Amino acid sequence: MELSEKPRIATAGIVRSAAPRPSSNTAASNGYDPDRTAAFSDGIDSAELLRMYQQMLLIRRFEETCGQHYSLGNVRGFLHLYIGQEATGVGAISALEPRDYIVTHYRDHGHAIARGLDTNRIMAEMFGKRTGLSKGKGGSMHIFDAAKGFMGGHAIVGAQLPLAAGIALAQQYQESDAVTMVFFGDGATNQGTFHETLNLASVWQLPIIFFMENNLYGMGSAVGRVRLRGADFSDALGAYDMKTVSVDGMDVLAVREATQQAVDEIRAHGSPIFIEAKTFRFVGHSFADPGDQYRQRSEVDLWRQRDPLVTYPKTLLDTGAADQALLDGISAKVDATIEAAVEFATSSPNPDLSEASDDVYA
Amino acid sequence: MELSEKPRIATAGIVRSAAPRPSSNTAASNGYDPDRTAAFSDGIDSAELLRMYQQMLLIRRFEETCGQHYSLGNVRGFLHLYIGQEATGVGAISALEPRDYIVTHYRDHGHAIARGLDTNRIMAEMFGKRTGLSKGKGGSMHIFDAAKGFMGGHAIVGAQLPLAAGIALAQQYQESDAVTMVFFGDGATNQGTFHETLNLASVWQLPIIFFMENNLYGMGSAVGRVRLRGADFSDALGAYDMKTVSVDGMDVLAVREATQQAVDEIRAHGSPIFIEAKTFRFVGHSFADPGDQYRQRSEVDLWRQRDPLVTYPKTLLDTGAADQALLDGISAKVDATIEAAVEFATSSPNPDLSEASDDVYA
Amino acid sequence: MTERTISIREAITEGLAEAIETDENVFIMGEDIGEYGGAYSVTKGFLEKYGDKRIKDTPISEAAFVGAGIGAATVGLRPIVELMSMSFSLVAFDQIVNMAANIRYMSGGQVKVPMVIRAPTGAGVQLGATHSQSFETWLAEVPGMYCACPSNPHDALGLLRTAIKSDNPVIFAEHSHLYGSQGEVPNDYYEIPFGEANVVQEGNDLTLVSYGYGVHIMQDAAAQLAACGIDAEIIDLRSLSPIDYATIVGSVQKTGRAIMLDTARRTGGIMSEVVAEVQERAMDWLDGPVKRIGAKDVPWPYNRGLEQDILPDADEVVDAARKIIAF
Amino acid sequence: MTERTISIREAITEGLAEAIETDENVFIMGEDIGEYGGAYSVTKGFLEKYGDKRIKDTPISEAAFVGAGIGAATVGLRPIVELMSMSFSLVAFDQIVNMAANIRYMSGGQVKVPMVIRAPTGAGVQLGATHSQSFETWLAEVPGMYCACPSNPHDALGLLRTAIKSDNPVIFAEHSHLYGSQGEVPNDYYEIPFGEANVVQEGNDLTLVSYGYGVHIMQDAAAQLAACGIDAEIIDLRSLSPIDYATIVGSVQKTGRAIMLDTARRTGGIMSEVVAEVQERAMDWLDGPVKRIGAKDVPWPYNRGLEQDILPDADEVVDAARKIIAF
Ligand SMILES: Cc1ncc(C[n+]2csc(CCOP(=O)(O)OP(=O)(O)O)c2C)c(N)n1
Ligand SMILES: Cc1ncc(C[n+]2csc(CCOP(=O)(O)OP(=O)(O)O)c2C)c(N)n1
Ligand SMILES: [Mg+2]
Ligand SMILES: [Mg+2]
Repeated sequence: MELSEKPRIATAGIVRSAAPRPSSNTAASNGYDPDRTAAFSDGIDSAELLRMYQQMLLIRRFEETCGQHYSLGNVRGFLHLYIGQEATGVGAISALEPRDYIVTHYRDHGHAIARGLDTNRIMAEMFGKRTGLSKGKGGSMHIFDAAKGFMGGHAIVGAQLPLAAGIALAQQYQESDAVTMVFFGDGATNQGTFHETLNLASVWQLPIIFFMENNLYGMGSAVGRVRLRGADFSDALGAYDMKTVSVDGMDVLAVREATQQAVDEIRAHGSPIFIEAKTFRFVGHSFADPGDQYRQRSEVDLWRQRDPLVTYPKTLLDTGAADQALLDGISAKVDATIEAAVEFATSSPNPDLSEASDDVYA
Repeated sequence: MELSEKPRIATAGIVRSAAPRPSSNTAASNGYDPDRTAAFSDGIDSAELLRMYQQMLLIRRFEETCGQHYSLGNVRGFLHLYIGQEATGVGAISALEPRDYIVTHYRDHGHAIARGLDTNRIMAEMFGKRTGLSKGKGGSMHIFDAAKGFMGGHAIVGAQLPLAAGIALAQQYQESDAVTMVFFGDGATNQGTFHETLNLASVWQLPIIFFMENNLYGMGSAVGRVRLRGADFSDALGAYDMKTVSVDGMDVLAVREATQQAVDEIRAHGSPIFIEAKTFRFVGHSFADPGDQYRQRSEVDLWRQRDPLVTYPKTLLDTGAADQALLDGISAKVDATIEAAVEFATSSPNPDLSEASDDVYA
Repeated sequence: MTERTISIREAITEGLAEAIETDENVFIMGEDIGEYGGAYSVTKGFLEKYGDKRIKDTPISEAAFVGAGIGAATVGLRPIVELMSMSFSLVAFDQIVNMAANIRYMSGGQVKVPMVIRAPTGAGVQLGATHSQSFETWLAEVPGMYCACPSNPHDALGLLRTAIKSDNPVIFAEHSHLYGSQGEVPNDYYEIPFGEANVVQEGNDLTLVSYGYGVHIMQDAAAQLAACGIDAEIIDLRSLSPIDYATIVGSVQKTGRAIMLDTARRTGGIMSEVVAEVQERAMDWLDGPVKRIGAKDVPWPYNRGLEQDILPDADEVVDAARKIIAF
Repeated sequence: MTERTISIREAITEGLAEAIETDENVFIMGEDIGEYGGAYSVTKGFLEKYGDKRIKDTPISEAAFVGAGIGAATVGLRPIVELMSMSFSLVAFDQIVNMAANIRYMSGGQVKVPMVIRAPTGAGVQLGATHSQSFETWLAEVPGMYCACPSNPHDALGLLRTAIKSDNPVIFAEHSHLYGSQGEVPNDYYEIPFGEANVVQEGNDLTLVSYGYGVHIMQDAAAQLAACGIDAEIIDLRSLSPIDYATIVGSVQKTGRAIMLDTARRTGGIMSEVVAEVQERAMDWLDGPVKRIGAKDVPWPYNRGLEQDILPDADEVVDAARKIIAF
């Protein structure tokens, strides 16, 4: 019975996926290919299917908890939550190997958790504690774990792109087959560094995935107000001669597959690939922003109906990949993990004042 | 007889022109349309045809003279000559009206002369004299004549683009139908400001012509070494939804026509247009550069065969638009103008040391 | 004349609205200043009230829209450009430093650039290394531009009026701590010229010089010093370019002692300029070295304790005073 | 030990070649450093000799390739990035100031950035307002980076070796006047650490402090002063970050008088820092104010006479000396 069910997961997964968008330079460059797909997701054992669910749920709960502790004053500064975009980060990063690198922007907790960074130390960083990944010096916008190839967490829009290109350059230089994945938003595509870095990666044929999380808004700016083409322009990046893939960012399996294809291709041939995932943040830009002035409640509701934390578990149940008890177990595990993280962060010491002057020079 | 000849000029002009390159977003966006063309260049009276020749020759002689005076130490700093590109600047600017604006980069003498700036005052600026357009404070790279809508002369690659967008924004704001034309090179397209400004002009639908003088080299860098696509990418700027025109920059009539079409269209509808003219500098990047390390003599020779100061007068003669005596007369006039400019520059005073502190604040 | 009490935010909002309403060439552009209402709500409601010709939301392209402001200014408009943070000025630094400040000179005086660049500045709210910087201290050193840093609503409105009327580029640095800070503002129209420091409090024993948020620190310090019988004079520079050296030197000639405070990093703060200049002009009147105080010379940390420790405070000023006056 | 006479250009070329040959993680990137041979011919022949893996021509995208240098450095390479001019650092200022300098701190010390940014700097060759600037004086004020400014071939090679071996970002500012300047260089391997000023000439009457091209101006001035019987000590900072205050203060304690010179603009020059610091540390030993000299506070003009007038020279130093020592 399980066997007969599995394909349905894939189908279920993919049917909702990549309403295949046209791509600029390459024929078959969208994430959609029913046959490969069926085959592929046969390849995902249900343990992995469940792991992805657990990660998405962990991110969702982590973000909700950060929000609560922001209100309590334990988390400060700017706090950008990933709620709504979980399927994108989890699907994309699940296709990477430990030797690969990730560079991202300030909306970075989701990516950090998907990469498997220690939630205790992420939470401790949110609390500004010495036990945080950045010893409390970086905060929410600057999560780093170099040992896991997680190279930040960068708060200047677009500034992470050149950095990522440099890391990819180093892989090429050292003849490693490691891939560098850099995340950025739709708003970041308007920065000069976006253009300069895509051109550099293209002319140098760097092993990098430009992963655009197109959540349709840059802070309060609907993408249609800052780009004539509106939300759909990833198919118009011809100037860079870069393969471009468009995928449904609310579908973790579709994102995983599209990314896996890109990763395989880069390991084989090394050229950069641009992936765009359409997704949505259910909450405000940062914790300060109610997120309702510049967009209609109806639009948010429409996207909430595609909440991966509703649709994906439903698929798991429908297809028999999991039963409710299993999901409840995962949920309990996640709650325990979050509780432990908060406990760890709360009980951890603040950095010593003397440490302010450490880590300035190597 | 003259009448019957005229079309041939146009044809001659256009046949060599815009080997119609595909354009990204718009059907009929290359500079080529035989009917309009014939009609159009019937519209150019021979006086205008000769004026364009005179301007090209004036630029050529002006640049040669600057070179001589650089060797003599009268012209200093960086000197970037326009030799070889005369047809582009003259053709493009001949389509503008006095109310229009021009912004350009450091290779600016050609544009300044084509715009009709006083050669005496340009030369005086080259010599750093008080009578120079910028009172000797700007030099070769910073030629300005605000009264003629000539807004510089800018020496940071790509920095003139946002400035030009702002001037175009002001025209739109003031509901003027004036067009702003900004010149830049192939190398400048790799700067972030290129991307940011094209997007801004596109989303705000600014009345601006982005005029790319693609002379195939940015200093010593062949465009193919800094862009995967090589020389041809103006047809791949789809992300900006901007009409794109490609034209033969060695053909003054083709450039004039393509530009005229763009100007007419912008006055009517206001959207930005991108024009690329393929051209070539016969000399080094700046006077310091022999210009032979990074390119083959054969390539230079090939382009020299298309020297507009050889081909265009030949066309004028072949088609009877001018006879040798007429051309000799023009040549003599040009020589006299240059001589007068050098005399004016030489005899002009240097700025007073006290003037160093003027013009810092308004 | 009658006054009213408003916040610095309200004063700036009022100054901007006044300019939009009285000069058709004034327009405002920046990221999320329209539909979103501005990151610090300074332009809340402007888009609805004045329309999108006067209130322009921009893409996240600081170099392009700052440069566009310069271009528009050279042909007769009077742009007011908002940066979401002074820290983001770095991505537009070439346009500000090389273009806005130089274009008049390079053109031999043919063009002018009547543009204001407004931005919240300063550390202290745990934004970390890239979002807490005070680049107005560098920009104030560039010839061809002015720089104003109000410490209270009265100055904010008066300096902003001067900034918008100036035919030169003006960096207008608004310390993010002070948006809510209240103060009295005259109902009648007034302007505050650049280059005229404000003697916040007269005193004979010691001269305390700062600007922006630093003035509030100096006021706390002066109160503590008064309790110890030290009579401090407080000078608020109000503009970092030009700097009113006459007032500072005059005060130092009276007191013989000075402490100068940046809330920016000590190294690279504007007070290095002021101290160097004042010791040169007033050495003969100085009873001891001019003390310079600023934030510690490290990047800005996120942790609150570390950030507070790095920031200068009134106690540091008082300790410095102790070192130069035995009490 | 045996020496040879070479130019600063040769010293830098040698230091770069040595690094390429001895450390496989070192590579050089920048605009036209390869096929073109470098705007100032420092890397002439490198592409042919070392290949395009080690010698990378870049597009005109300073922000991107400086940022790429930072990224490569965080994962083990040792990039040497050439900017064609220090003036062009502005288009990459965010990458340099916000990324290169902060990333180690923001990551709690997890990453380091062993990168050198080399660039010709300084005015005096009539390049005008946008091409004549000396932004190393700002960059030297940023914590997390070092800044070196050699004045002679010996220091150029010794400081460059230290820069390339440093695990921190280093701004290496090469004054364009000095590329041809000759001097003796030891044949044996040596390094010159940052933060150790060089006492070029000992003297008892007056301390002259500068760096880079300014040291040559100070030497001319010292010669003139010697003719008037004034015995000047000349200090070459060699690195603007860190600054060797011990040597400066020690000298001032001996001489009681100091003149400090930037060839950059006086306002915004590094000497404002040095003067402010030295008066605070050594006021008791000073017989008079520390004199600060720099270029006039205006944009750089093209005209030779104006530019020369704006630039400081030995006569200005001698005049300043006259004001603080009657002779
Ligand atoms: C250079 C710069 N400009 C502005 C900002 C302020 N800012 C932070 S996030 C943001 C919006 C970015 O939108 P997007 O790239 O779509 O990413 P998202 O937040 O939607 O994930 C802005 C304007 C910044 N951090 N850096
Ligand atoms: C930001 C910046 N980087 C580098 C330079 C040095 N530079 C001046 S012109 C030039 C080449 C520009 O080539 P292109 O845009 O093709 O124009 P062309 O000189 O061919 O007309 C370079 C690298 C500069 N002036 N500004
Ligand atoms: Mg977004
Ligand atoms: Mg070119």
